[in-house]
Amino acid sequence: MAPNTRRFLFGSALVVAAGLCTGLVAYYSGVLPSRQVVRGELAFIPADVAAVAYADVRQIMDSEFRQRLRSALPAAGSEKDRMLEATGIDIERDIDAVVAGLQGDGTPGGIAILRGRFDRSRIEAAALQHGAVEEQYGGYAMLVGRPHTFDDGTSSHRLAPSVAFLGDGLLGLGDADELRRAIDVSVSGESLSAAPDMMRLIDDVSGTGDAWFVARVARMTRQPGLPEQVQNQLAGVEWLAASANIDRSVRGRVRAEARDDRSAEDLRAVVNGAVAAARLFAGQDQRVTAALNSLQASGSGRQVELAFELPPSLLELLEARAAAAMSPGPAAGH
Amino acid sequence: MTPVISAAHVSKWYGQVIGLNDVSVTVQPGITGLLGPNGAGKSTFMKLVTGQLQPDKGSLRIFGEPVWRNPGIYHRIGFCPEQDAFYERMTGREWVTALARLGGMDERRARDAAAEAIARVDLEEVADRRIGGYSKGMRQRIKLAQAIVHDPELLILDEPLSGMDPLGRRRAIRMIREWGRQGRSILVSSHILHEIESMTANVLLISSGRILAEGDVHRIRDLIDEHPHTVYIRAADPRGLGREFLAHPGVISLRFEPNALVVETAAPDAFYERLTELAASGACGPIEELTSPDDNLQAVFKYLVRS
Amino acid sequence: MSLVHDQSYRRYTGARRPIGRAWIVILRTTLGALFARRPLIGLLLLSWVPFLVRTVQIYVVESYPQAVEVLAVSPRTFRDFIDFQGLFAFFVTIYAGSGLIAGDRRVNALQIYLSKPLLRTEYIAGKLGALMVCLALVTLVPAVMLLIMQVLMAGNLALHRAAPGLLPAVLLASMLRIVVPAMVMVALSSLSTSSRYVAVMYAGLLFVSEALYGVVARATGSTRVAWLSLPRNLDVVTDAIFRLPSQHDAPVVLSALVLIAFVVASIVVLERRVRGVEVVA
Amino acid sequence: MEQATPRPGAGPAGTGVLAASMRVFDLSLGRMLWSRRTIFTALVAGLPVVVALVLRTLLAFEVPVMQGGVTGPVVFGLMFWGFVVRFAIPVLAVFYGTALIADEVEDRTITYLFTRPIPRASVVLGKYLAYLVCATSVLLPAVVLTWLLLAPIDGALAASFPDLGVDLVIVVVGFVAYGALFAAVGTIFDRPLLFGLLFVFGWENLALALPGQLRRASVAHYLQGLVPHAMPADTPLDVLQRAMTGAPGVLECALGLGLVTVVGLLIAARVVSNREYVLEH
Repeated sequence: MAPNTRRFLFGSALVVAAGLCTGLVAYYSGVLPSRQVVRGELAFIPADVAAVAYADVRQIMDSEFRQRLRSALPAAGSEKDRMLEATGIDIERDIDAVVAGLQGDGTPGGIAILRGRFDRSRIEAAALQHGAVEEQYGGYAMLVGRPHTFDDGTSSHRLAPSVAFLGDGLLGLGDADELRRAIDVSVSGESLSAAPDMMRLIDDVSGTGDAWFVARVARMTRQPGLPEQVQNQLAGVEWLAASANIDRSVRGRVRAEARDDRSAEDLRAVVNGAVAAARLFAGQDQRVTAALNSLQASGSGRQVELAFELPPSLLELLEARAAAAMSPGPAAGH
Repeated sequence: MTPVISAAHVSKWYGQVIGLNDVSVTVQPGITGLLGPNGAGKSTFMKLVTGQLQPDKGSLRIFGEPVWRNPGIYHRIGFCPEQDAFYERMTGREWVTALARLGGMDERRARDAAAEAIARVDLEEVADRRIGGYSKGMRQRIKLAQAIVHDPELLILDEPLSGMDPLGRRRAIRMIREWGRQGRSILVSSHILHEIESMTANVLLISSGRILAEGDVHRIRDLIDEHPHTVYIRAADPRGLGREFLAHPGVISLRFEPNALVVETAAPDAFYERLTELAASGACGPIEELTSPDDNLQAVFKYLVRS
Repeated sequence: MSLVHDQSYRRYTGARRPIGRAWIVILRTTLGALFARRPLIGLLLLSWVPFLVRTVQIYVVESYPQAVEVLAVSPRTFRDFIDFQGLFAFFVTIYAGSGLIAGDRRVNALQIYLSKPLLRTEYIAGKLGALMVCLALVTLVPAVMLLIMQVLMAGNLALHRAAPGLLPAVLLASMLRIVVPAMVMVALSSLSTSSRYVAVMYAGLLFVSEALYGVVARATGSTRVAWLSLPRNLDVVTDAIFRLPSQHDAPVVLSALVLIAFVVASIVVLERRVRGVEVVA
Repeated sequence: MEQATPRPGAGPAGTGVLAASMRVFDLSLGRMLWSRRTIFTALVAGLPVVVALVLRTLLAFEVPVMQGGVTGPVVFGLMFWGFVVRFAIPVLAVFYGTALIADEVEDRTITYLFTRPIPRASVVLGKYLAYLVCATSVLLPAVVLTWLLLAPIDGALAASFPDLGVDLVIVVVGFVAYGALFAAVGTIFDRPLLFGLLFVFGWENLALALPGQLRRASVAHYLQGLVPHAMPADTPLDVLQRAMTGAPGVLECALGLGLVTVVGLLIAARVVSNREYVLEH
């Protein structure tokens, strides 16, 4: 090989390698820390939950999308102020991330693990004021609220909303029994980390967005309130994972894993049909069209994927519609 | 002894045009000249012998083996094609080395073999220059170098002297004869009897796709002497050359063309000898090109066909 | 009369074609060489399939007035027809045009041509004319034939009365789609000795500009950048010729200027590349 | 496929198809890389980089060129679809692939390769490998540079990095499959470029647009199935087409592309092994 040929190939390989190295560094420096942090929170989520969800609250709150959403929906601000007043927690500043575990099989239980900066004394004061009692469990301090009965129409459940201080910057929220179980599994090791099937999906989605969600669909569909049609539709689906990246726009990916190839094929057909229909009937508005154009169904084997993007321009549309709905002027009828 | 080349009833058509017509011939070891006018079927025969074409009829064997789709045979054959085509951007050395590598040699051996082949054709000085910058003679010689680089048993040379200057011709002829003396078999084609004659006495005469005669050249020589021999010389000083040849015995006519001289001679041997002397002395400036239109040879063929 | 004929050279004493008319010779020989290629004939025949389809459409509309709802024949029908023929025009341009000058350059025939009493503008005109004839057989001729079919089948001139500019628009739009690609292709053909290279350059010019437009239009969310693409410029100007609302926001003047720039650039390239001995009368 | 048979007194062994291919590769790579063709390749590959640079420059001067919602990774995705998958890969493959043997025949240098003790199949294979290295070594850096320039615009390198990995694989796989196909086309047809362009811009577009299984007879179907970015949809037809066809699975894509490659190379090798090349004088 002539020297200039060798030099050219070397230069070409160098550019590709430099690009890949830059990407790798960005990828691991951007993804790895949050994954490790999530692992800490996951230690408190029992292995048998039906679904687990995560949100990088800090990232989402800082995003341009969120800023615009806030200006579009100013009503959301009052709820935030109430919380700040009662517990001293400013959702936008004090919470970094949330991990939630949900029991889906008709039990309305579930816990949320919050990571952030919390004023323990203010939280305690607020809880005690609402009748909570202090308790030590497994070496952690808990504030157990007054139990009340919750009726979902088919059966009634007794729940005691509680708070647990789970260590440096970690706060657990949920029913007292669930929180106690969370502390138990963190000690016994029967947490999500011991559920490889779920962790496989969590590992897949955790690096891809600011918020994600992984569910065992069979468990979720056992919810008593779920319409039969939806249950049938989801019967072939075993796993569901979703992730979203929220920045200027919301880019997301929903992934379903069917029981078998046949179910996956059916699901793909339904998704493709829905996407096509949505596009055909979307009308002329370019903002809606842009969002619908970003919908892309794909996947092979047992997997079905739907990628989407909600551009900020869609928010403009929502803003405009909300404004039109709120102001019953002469144009309202159009 | 196994003949080097044996063709039995070989025919080749290009669509409706016949290239070679029922040729049966055997070529024995040594130097053999393939002599015929342009379009006689020399190149077709060469391409069949080198396995580039497949006979439509008949069989063709080299060293007793078929040659079509038998790449292994090329270890034993070196081919110098007629066309003036090269990888122009490569240097002579790179090109010959690369072709030696294709012959299965490792990098070092290929480089050594290329250097040796280049030395044998006297091209060491320009070996590291791009082929695109070579003169016509150099290009012919580097083609010869690639043909001998793997030390083949049979050399097939298609018009190896065309476009060479007189000195180059003399050198190339000497080289070919030397290779023949070394025991290689050589099949060399030309449309100039004089060239072939200076290399070998053993010729195959080909015309219109048929072998007309094979064997000793002297008989053919007698025939051609009855016909004038035309030589076209492109030179820096054609008028000077004209003056030199005006009184030369055997010269029948002289004609000037732009930058060229066309000589008709009845004594080609003496003429070429004198021309080589002139070129070597540089008395009439450099001679750029020497060609011999084959009209005279054609006349011999006509005679042979008639007889 | 002597039995032995005079074998010496005799000068041509017949009439000579005046200087300036030799392009017809180039045109005729080039066309002869082109039409000897069967794939080109096949391509030309294939390009008439849309004409047949449109003829059926016109027939259906004229025979069954209720079909007007879905198959109405309007100026847009002709505009769309010309647009669709662009696909065939592309392949014809590539097949017939890429070797026009490149082939002559490859075998050094250009110098031989230009050493004859032939102006280089004549040489170019002959080559250009040959390609334009091929392109006309794909665009102009079927479009005009379609107009004639419409009049014949309708038995009246109602469409032309309603849209008086239709005939000139069809002629003008077809000519636009003949002249611009032909000029560009002939100019490209003069740049190389390899017709394959020329064909790829032409395809590259079209598709690269189109892809560039696609990306920029999506990034900016506007079709104002249609001037970036050679085919889109033709669309914009064709829409203007037919006085139809354009699918692109690009200003017509800008698109027309870009097309003119392509033609001017082609002329400059040809002026620089087609050189030889010029015979002045 | 024929194999070099060692002869008594023959040269050294090691001239099997693969070893011989590597030698042909070695000989052809530099020749291919430093040819005029690479200028065209560099122009095609350089265009997305230039567009990305222009975009970055305009954004640096706060010129509002991007419509709302369009981020750098989205534009990169568009570029990858518009330039690379739909244009650069097939066109460069047509350009190089059809010329693998045709160039040597046109230059009349094929004789030197066909009179060496190597199977003719290895000439095709070696030149095919040289094309792969040549084309990827020009296009891959261009894709990486475009990504480096575009991805950080309102996006994150980290988030789009996995997609870049897939993109680079697609470039290589695309060259492998299309190159093999056009190598076969180049050995079968006398005017392979036209057939190549017809296949890419005619047949593939048609096959992808039609319902049913026809799309499986295109390379684009399998290649585009691997692209991780959202495909830009221009018309309702695109949308319908995608709804009807869906994306093939990775396994199907791999099998399809693998089959095209193997069959293409086998045909090319077989044709070259059996064909007589009569060189023009």
